[in-house]
Amino acid sequence: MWQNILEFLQSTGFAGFADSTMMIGGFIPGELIMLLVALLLLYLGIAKKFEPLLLVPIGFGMLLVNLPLGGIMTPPVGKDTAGLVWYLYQGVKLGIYPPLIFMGVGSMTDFGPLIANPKSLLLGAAAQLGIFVTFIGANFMGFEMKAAASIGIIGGADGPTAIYLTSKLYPDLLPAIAIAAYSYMALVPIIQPPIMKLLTTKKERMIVMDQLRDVSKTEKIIFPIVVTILCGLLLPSAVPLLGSLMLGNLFRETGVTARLSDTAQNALINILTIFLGVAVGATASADKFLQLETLKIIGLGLAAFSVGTAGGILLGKLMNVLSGGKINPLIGSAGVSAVPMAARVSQVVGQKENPGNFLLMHAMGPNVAGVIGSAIAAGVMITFLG
Amino acid sequence: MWQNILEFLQSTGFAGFADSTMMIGGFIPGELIMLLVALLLLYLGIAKKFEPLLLVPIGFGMLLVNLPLGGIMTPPVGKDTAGLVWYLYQGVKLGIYPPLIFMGVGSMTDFGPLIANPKSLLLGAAAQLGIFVTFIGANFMGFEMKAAASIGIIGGADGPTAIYLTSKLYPDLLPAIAIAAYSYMALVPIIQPPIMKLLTTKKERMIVMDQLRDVSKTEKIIFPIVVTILCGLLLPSAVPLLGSLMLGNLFRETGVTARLSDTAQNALINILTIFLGVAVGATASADKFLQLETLKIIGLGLAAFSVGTAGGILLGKLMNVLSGGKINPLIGSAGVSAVPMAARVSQVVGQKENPGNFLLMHAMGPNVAGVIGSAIAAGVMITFLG
Amino acid sequence: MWQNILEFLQSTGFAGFADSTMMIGGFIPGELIMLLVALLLLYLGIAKKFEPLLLVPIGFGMLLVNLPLGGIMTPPVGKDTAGLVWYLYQGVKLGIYPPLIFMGVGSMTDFGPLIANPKSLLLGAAAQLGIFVTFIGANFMGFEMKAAASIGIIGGADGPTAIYLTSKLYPDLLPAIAIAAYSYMALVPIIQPPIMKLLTTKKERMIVMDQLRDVSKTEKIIFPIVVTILCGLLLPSAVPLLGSLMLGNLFRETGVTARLSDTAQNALINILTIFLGVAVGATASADKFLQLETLKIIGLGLAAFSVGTAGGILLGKLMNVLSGGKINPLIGSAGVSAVPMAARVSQVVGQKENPGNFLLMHAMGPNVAGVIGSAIAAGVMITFLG
Amino acid sequence: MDMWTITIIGVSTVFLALISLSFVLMLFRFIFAPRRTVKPSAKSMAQATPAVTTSPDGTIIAVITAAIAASTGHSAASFRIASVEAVGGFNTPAWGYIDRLARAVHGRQANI
Amino acid sequence: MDMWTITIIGVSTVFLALISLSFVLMLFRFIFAPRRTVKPSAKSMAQATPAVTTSPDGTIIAVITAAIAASTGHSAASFRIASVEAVGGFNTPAWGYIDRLARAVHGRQANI
Amino acid sequence: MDMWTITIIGVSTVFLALISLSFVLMLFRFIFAPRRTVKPSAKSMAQATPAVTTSPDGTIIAVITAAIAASTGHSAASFRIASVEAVGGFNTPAWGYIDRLARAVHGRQANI
Ligand code: NA
Ligand code: NA
Ligand code: NA
Repeated sequence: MWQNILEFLQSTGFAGFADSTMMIGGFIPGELIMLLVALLLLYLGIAKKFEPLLLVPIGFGMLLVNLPLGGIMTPPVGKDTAGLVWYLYQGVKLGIYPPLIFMGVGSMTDFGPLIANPKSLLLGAAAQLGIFVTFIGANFMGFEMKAAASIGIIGGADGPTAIYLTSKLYPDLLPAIAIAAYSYMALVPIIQPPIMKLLTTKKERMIVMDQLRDVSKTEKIIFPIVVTILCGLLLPSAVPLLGSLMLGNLFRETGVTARLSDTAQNALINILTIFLGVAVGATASADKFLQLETLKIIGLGLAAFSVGTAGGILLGKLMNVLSGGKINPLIGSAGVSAVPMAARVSQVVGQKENPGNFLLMHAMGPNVAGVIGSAIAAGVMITFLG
Repeated sequence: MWQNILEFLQSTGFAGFADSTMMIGGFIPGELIMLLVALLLLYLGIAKKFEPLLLVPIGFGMLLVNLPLGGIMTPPVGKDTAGLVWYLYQGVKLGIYPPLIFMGVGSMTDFGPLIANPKSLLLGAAAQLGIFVTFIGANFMGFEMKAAASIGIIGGADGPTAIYLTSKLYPDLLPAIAIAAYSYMALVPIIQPPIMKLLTTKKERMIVMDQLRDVSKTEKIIFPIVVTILCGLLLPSAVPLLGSLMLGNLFRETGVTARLSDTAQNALINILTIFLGVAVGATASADKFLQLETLKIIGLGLAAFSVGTAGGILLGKLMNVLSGGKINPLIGSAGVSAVPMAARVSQVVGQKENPGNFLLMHAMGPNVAGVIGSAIAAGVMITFLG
Repeated sequence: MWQNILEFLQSTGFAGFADSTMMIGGFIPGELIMLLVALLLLYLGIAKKFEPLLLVPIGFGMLLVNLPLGGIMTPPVGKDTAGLVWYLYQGVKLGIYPPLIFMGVGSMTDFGPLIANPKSLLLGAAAQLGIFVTFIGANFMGFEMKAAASIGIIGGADGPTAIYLTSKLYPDLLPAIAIAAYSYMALVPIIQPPIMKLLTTKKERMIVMDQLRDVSKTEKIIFPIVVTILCGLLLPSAVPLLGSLMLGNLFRETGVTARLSDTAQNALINILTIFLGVAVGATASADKFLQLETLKIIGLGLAAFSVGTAGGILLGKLMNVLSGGKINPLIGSAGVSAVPMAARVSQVVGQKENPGNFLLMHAMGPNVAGVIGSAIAAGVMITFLG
Repeated sequence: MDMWTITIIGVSTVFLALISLSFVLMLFRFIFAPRRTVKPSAKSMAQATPAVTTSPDGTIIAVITAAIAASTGHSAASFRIASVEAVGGFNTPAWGYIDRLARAVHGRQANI
Repeated sequence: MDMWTITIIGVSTVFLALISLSFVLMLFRFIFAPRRTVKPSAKSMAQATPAVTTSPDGTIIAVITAAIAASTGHSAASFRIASVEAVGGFNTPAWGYIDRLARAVHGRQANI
Repeated sequence: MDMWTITIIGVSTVFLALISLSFVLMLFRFIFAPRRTVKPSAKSMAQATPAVTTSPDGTIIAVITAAIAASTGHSAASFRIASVEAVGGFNTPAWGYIDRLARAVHGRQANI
């Protein structure tokens, strides 16, 4: 019996630390460090309100997978069933969750401000510069090309797109990229303003833009269909993401599919967000996450956001000049996506110079355009590297 | 690099048109025609409000699958993952979605008017005549027997039943049959009234029926259990559809499972409706849909609805004679199902002759009986041909 | 043709009774008895309100599977698809539904009263005595060890835990154990009071306990994380259940994940409850359920509840003595779980002696501790026998 | 098997099943509801509404519906309050609901 | 393929796609909404709110929102009524909803 | 392994785990809530309700609950408003919600 008790003790997680595949400094099990990282993520999500809907499940998934011997991500072996989260992870691996989540995002998104101001689309394109500059940077820093593309997409500032691309190209980087993407999205109000102020003059920031025109219901219905056909023909590999986004938006706008829109943006997106978050977090085993690469990714992610912000602002300046001073360049930074945070930042920075200036609706155009833009960029990456 | 750009251009959907497997007239790619068909469906669903909860997803699925090279329905090959909608389609192929959708339908259905007037069941049976007459007609028009049965079931005027049977017997016809079924359901207010007026006299249409008796809660609870046992013993192959319908109805009626009823008729049915609609639409590839058969199916579907309507009306007339003039034959047409549209048509046609006549509740009996009737007819088809 | 009609009649369920694999007394098909058992369960669930959210689906699943030739649980053979419920059953078999249901339970559970009174945890531990005593008893009655462990867990008074453990160790007993567990949970107000009165003095039952301290939001957030780490390290095999429970609770308490908590405790738990209930019911084929073992299990389950109740009460008495008369032993019986029924019983029994005595909140501590306790007990069983 | 056989057996089965059911339902009338048949004068189409409004069960709904309808000028039939739910399900006690309700609005924890 | 090619084609594709879209949207303005451009004086940030409040469609929402806001002292923006839903979907008639609503509150069946 | 060993280790593990937890929770009291212990006179069973009603957080709920209860004659405990939700989630701004709310009721689009 004492033998049995000993064996039982060896099956505890405390004993599991001793068998860790990764001993840092020779005696600290990697899992222990990972538990601290998980706690940090939970802290950021809960106390700092960093995208809590994602970071809380991701942090908890990371915690679960790093409890030694818990087996929550064990694949099935023979007739043994797999760990719980392994099953949930299949929806990430097979590319199912991100497009369906995008459907919910679509049914929450109002493209009205974009339809009212088509020039917004250019700003949404320019802000994707961060993706490509970071892609090149990551190549130079030694990442192989698939990894570099996955890292670059952080600059798209769009969670489902980043997770979809990474799960297709380089799943090992999933947790680092997801965490970087969501953290920087939460940090947009801190990252963007200095860049915005640096690149614009006070006079530019004070520009008051014309009221947007009304957008009819018909336009809002036709828009998602047009986007799907146009972009789908141009870039077939963007169809799963863009098509789902636009289907959700169509449910929202028809006026006769309110039931579907409601479920897409509530029950369905919430269920999948839980599954996706926990599963992505649970890919963060110590040996994959505690690498120098992770730090590099966090650094490159910041660069991606900054370059994207600058790209949007600079094109905004150019468009302002060309339009004869009618475009406030501050709305350009909203093109990175991070809906609607980046648009709010444009509003806040603009209002600081000119309290009567209301840029929010004008910034929503580039903001939602950025979602389309980064999905297209992801499609290009999949076409070449997928 | 120019070589690369050329290759990239060849990966676009525009180039994909050139490789279409189906060139109509030698130069129009079938996919282009299908995009127009998809747009037509979306138009019917959105602008004309033809069963939008189904036709919008079906139309969009058809659109997605016909964007060349989009690969949304590609099956998995080796270690490559499948297209997004291929995964969603498995729930149709394995016969999972339709019964679960039926569960939601059951939790939305009140069988009270049927319980109050059991003779309704005969009308619900007679209106299934359209199924069998069309089955024979389709045989004569050269369809093989499994296809003919799938086409006949359009006359059941019940979407999940039609999709369930077709997915079991002849999946290639799924989109045509689903589209015909839902379109004619939406067109019931146009298809039925002329037939109803042709087959009835003004005097018959003016008959005012006796008030229905009250139905106790206990009867409503026992009813779904009795139907399941009785029909399940008579026709085991109808158990998945009828059992699910009745389980949903039981959740509705017990008074202690409101949570389950609520979810079955909201989150669950909506999620599955999206998945099913998109997946069914995505089976409509050009080479399968752009066939003469599709036109034949549309023609036969209309016949099925018409014959079913006539069957219900004629038995209604007979029952009126036998009952000594107490049954308005107009409620017979409601037996085709298409809940509650067909019952409303009975009400409207009856009220036109006699403004004080309220047939709605009387027509709800045959109407919900028709749902049971067509599920049984589907069960017979599966027993013989499945 | 008469030949065909005969063949059709042989495909009906009535004819199926004749081919039953189990003829009781040589002529009563087992399926017929099972239909009566299913009706009894539905009656208990609906009319007697015995845990209707579970017993109604379980009873209906049992009904469906015992309609002869219905094939609702047939596994896939070659290219033939499986029966509908067989697919739903995979979520039970693979251990997916119970933890996800537990997540919903976690998001419905307030651990505040437990945090305010940590000594509650001891009572929650003592009440698990029923599990182990029954485990030994079942061994003595001839059950093999895996079966005995599954039977013992009935004493945990926690449905998802019982179903999870049984599906891992001895799936053949699933329906009997699930039915026993949920029935006795519903019967807690009848089973517990006599034992409580027998083991306590009137003076003990009249003890008024000190008001619980306030619990801060921070404590409620940290609690689920601490439980996951501590218990997860001690007992890795409890991670799926405990981790999910605590994740749901974390969603509830953060204040920034209300969307996820809402979905976990509504749409998600309801969908999975339907699937799990029907699937568990459908494992109750006549040949597996109509065994002497089933009666033994029902008897042992009652013993498990009784011993658990006594365990909690007796430790309550001891703690009352040690604390100098400040703990009312009646709160000990709530440690069996059966949230919140058992806590209400403590309240009612206490109030009968002393109308001004409010034990409910004090009993909620042991009550929710019992959920943790039985999950840990299940983890031990899986570690040794899984 | 030929199509005629299938059709004959099919039509027969549909009628057989639904006629059997209708016999069972005729029994229902005698077993369950012999004294409950009432014949109010059916003047309006709203056969359902009076039952709801006058039965004690329907009062609360009627009041809420009427109140919102009155204050907005819309007909009561054009919308519904989907989420007034009975307390119940999974045995969660009332205090749990109140607690959750409070947090749902404020995103903060009411100490209990 | 080298990273420069990918980058050049990538940036081009993003711009090409979004510029094409913006041309289509410019067409929208002429096709769909030539006479609808109005320029109210934008005095407050609540560009969206007036439209909702003054359009006939928004009335009912505005009334409910305002009523609850007024009676509680909270700003209307800090909460929302998530579940006032239009009657519709799966063609269930109005009496079905009223019936369900009644049962949802009381767990009992209103006889209709 | 024999059943006695499993039982002994099982009971020990359950107690060990829950006792460890209870030690941690005792630390909680000192770390998190040293000055918060209050002892109101517990006169009624409604230990939870006062906290909700009097805390500033609970006000809005209490008002809504009481209002509906008062106007219908039902006790406040017998129903709940399930769907008054805090604005939040996926960062959708307030105007989005108002817009959606408007459309949810009317199935039409409020132009903003
Ligand atoms: Na973007
Ligand atoms: Na029918
Ligand atoms: Na327990």
